[in-house]
Amino acid sequence: MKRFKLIVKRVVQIVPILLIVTLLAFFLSNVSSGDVATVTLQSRGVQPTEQNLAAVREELGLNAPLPVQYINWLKKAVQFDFGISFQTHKPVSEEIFARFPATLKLALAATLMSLVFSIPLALLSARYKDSTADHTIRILSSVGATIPDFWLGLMLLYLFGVVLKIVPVISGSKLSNIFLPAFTLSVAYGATYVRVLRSNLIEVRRFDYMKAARARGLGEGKALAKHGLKNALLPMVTLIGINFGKLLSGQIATETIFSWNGIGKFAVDSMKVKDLPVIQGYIMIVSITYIAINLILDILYMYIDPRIQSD
Amino acid sequence: MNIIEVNGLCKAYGNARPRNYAVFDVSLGIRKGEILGLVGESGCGKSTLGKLLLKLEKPTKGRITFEGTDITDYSFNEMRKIRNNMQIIFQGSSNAFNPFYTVRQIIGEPLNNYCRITNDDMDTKITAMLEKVGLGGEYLGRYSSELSGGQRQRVGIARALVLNPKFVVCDEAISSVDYALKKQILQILYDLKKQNSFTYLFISHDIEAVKAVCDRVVVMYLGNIMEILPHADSKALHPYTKALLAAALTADPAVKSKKKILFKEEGNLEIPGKGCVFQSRCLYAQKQCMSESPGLAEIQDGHYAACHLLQPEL
Amino acid sequence: MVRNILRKLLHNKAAMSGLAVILLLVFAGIFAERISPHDPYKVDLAVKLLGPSARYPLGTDQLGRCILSRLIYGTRTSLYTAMTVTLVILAIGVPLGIIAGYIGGAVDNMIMRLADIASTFPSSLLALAIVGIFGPSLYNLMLVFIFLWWAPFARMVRSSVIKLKETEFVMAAEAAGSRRISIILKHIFPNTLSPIIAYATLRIAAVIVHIAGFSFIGLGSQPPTADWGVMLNDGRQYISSYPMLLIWPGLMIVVVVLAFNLFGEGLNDALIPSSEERAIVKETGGANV
Amino acid sequence: MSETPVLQIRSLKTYFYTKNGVVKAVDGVDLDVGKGRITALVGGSGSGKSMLSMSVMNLVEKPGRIIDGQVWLNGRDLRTLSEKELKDVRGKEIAMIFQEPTSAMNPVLKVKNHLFEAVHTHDKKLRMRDKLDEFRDVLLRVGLGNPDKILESYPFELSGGMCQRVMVAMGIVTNASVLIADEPTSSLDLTTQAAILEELLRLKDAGMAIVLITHDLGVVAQTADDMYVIKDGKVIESGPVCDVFASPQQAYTKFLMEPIALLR
Repeated sequence: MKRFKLIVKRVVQIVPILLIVTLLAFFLSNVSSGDVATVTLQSRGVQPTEQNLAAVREELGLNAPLPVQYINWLKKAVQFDFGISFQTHKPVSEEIFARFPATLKLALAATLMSLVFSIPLALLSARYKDSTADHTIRILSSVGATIPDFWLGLMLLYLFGVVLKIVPVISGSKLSNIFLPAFTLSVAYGATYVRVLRSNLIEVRRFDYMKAARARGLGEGKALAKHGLKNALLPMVTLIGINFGKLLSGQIATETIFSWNGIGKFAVDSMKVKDLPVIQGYIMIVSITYIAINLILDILYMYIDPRIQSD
Repeated sequence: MNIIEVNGLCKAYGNARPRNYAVFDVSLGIRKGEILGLVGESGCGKSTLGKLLLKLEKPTKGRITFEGTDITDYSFNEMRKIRNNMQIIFQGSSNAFNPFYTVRQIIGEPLNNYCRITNDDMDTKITAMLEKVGLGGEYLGRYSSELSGGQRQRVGIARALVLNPKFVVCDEAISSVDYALKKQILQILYDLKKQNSFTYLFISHDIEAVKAVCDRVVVMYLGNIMEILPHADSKALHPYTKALLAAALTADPAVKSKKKILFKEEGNLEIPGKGCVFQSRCLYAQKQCMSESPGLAEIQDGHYAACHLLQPEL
Repeated sequence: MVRNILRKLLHNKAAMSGLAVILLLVFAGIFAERISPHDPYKVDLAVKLLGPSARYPLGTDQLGRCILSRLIYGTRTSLYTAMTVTLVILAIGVPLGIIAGYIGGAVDNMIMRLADIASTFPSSLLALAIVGIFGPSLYNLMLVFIFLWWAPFARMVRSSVIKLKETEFVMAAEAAGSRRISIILKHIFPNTLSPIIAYATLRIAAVIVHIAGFSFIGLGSQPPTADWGVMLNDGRQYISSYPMLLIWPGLMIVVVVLAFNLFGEGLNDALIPSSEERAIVKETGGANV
Repeated sequence: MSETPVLQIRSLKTYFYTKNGVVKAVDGVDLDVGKGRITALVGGSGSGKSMLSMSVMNLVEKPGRIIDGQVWLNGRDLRTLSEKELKDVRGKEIAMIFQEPTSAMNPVLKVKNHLFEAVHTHDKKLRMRDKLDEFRDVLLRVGLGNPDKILESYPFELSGGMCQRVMVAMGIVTNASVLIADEPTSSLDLTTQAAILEELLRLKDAGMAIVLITHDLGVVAQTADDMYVIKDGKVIESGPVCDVFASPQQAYTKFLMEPIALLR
């Protein structure tokens, strides 16, 4: 079937990308500012002397030629074994998977929230084009798209945490206070969705099939919702998917502000203490999720838009 | 005798196997000084053939000879040496001209490439050309966005004919022009041809215009030549030409030609693997038409047709 | 032609106000030494965390440095970096786009595969990797953008070149016997310029936001540099006591980004005739995305 | 025309209030469309013929507005109906087909859903299952060979000619009494155009009143019964096709009818 061939072609395209990701992650440990052996020793609280430096190098297989090191590292990486975190001395994969649900919850909440308020607003402002409602929505969405999410987070934290004292300034990742970080993220992405969906809806109204629907007796609103929305939403699917991928890679700033310990915050904290295995693990896992989402997105798009599998 | 000749010319797009040919095995000679009409429905390959003749598209197979020399394998720069003798008039759609160019630059471009003349000579030459197509010197500074459809088409003609080329392809030159202007544009093309003995390949889907302007007429369908009529008003022999002419509605209610549909409608439009391309819609299709494709044979003097039912009467 | 583009732009009040703010900031960046009241790096704990006063128009931060001066110097780090990065991205993306579009075939595939790889990486991911390898600094952060953000430009240019190749005026130029170089420079390049200029302006705003964002989490410029992101990060501990430390840098970022967006959209409407191309620029150019 | 015409338009005016002045798209038009007859509206581009058809259905977009005139359909003046009542008329009593058939259908909706929507909008109780047979024979009636395959396919899988037939089918399935065809064949090939016009003639014989909007006099001569020549929003000449062709009064009509003849 045509679609199957397209899917296979798409999967094959991923191989080079994965290869580059592994190379990038691998080089991270070899070329990074500190020598791996000394850094590993320090993390174990052992004084780096000549002998134990040599011993550690032997243990980590650092004397083998680079390609061989890469292959062994790759063998372990495939089973998600990225070694031990210097900070917590627990396997890196365990640490990351412990924090992944928090980031996932945040990503889902932010995406849902951004769609919940962007789709109705876009429909409203496209339906009553150039009315006051349309202008206010357009101004709001362009301002929303300019406010950086990290600053918005800080301001919200100040407003709710300091002024209204509803939200504790330092909060763990309990579900109760997911609202603020999710809202912060949803403003930026939601503002873009309003603008894109609005211009798509206005573009769609010009097509003949909308006039034909009206000529069949549909009201303006019904024609827009029944015919226009689906055609306008189609191009949005890719945009929403890509943004969801970005959210999943851990919104570092928002997680740090609201001390929401997702994988983003964890990655940055380990960056500061040069916890290299964690960084390697983070890069590998996030890239794989990001690529997987893009793949799922393309396949999903083939089923939603009938035109794809034909050309 | 022939200013330009092609034999066995093919053009296929993409590299899917089996190749689908936009133009398939076309052999044609265009005589010096004639206006050869090229008609057919959309997707029959007539525009592609026009561009192939000028090497604006690379042919997949076949030979092209211009004024006796074989130019099929000429490189981009070798072609540049002879382009002043062959020009093309486009449909004059919205992207006919570079939006950043004035009329002076549009018509000046070919002149700059082939004549070493000073600027004011250039302006006089361009103004003279503009007057020939019914415009004046006041258009020199204008941009294409400031021109109407008819004016745009005249500038397009001026651009193509300013070098006095020997051979000109008119690719749907009148199809995007409003009804009223059609006659004027055709009259301009005809007068200029008479003054400078150009040779035209007049490509159009407007049967009435082709009948009024052309000497001989070539009919194409799905990339193949179906028939070559020696005169614009010769009686059609090939079933497809008959169907095409019957479908062309004459603007006179008294002439109510009863039979308008001379073809099977729901035939699929893909190009059949073998046999005549018109087999799926032809009313007279026989077994032979399905298996073997008919070559272009001379049925009467100068009258060619590709159909098994028509045997040469010579 | 250029005349009516300018006329359309001048009538657009929003775009003009955006341009005015941009020019003001560029001016502030150039003459930072002369116009900022104090040396942004001079530490004086005696005057730590003061409110706005005659001497310190916007007050002082936790190390007694004048906030206004640091904001003015901050324009240098954020605006100049963003502009240089965008120029470099243009220098890579546009020629690659023209080559891929005009020549096509294997070259086109190779460039487009590269662009696919560049656009599948989230910038935060590469930032972590590069900072991990070369250590956190503004210059390393610039590498992140240069590696990734050329792809949308290349893709946009390539698609307009492919469309242009089919237009009548490019074919007519070839039929008129013009050389390939003059076809590319005189016919193809000017007509790919308008979406590029509008998109580049929107991308400058996005680079500014990302620089501030990465500096805020410590991956970009490091203290004590006068960078709005760094100022936001330093001010975080004083959120309850001295919120002004957070408000001023944030406002600066919003003002700059809004100015570039307004000006970018003004350019978008003035330069691009076809509404469909205009939508593509607006859709992909948004600041945060 | 023997009995009273199905559609009667009396001094209809539709003006556009644009920034640079008022554009009189339709400026006082009187028009009668008889049952079982094809009435052609002929005119150059921008003559207002398409806007006339949109005004009949009151589908005029801002800044256009219908400011005067009556539109009598089967004895009811549509201009007096509320928007809700008008919605029942559109599609049920008056159907419309457009110039670009492939873009007049929703690209992500199957043909069967288009047909179902045409009937369902006016009768919510209907279910798809029991309408399928009716759809099948309506498609056969408009000359589409294998209706089952077409019902399941999407608009982009059909040729221009097939799409136009599906649009005609949508007009018939609600057995509307008037069909407005706005340049139905101008973007189709000659052979497809001939076939589509044949379908319209068959519909006319079945008693439908058809308004055929076109700029092509060949189409008018071979298909229409009566014709109205429109220039700058006004009817400058009208009457049975044979009379108008035999002795055109207005200079513009004569000019349109002049065949292309070159001074050799």
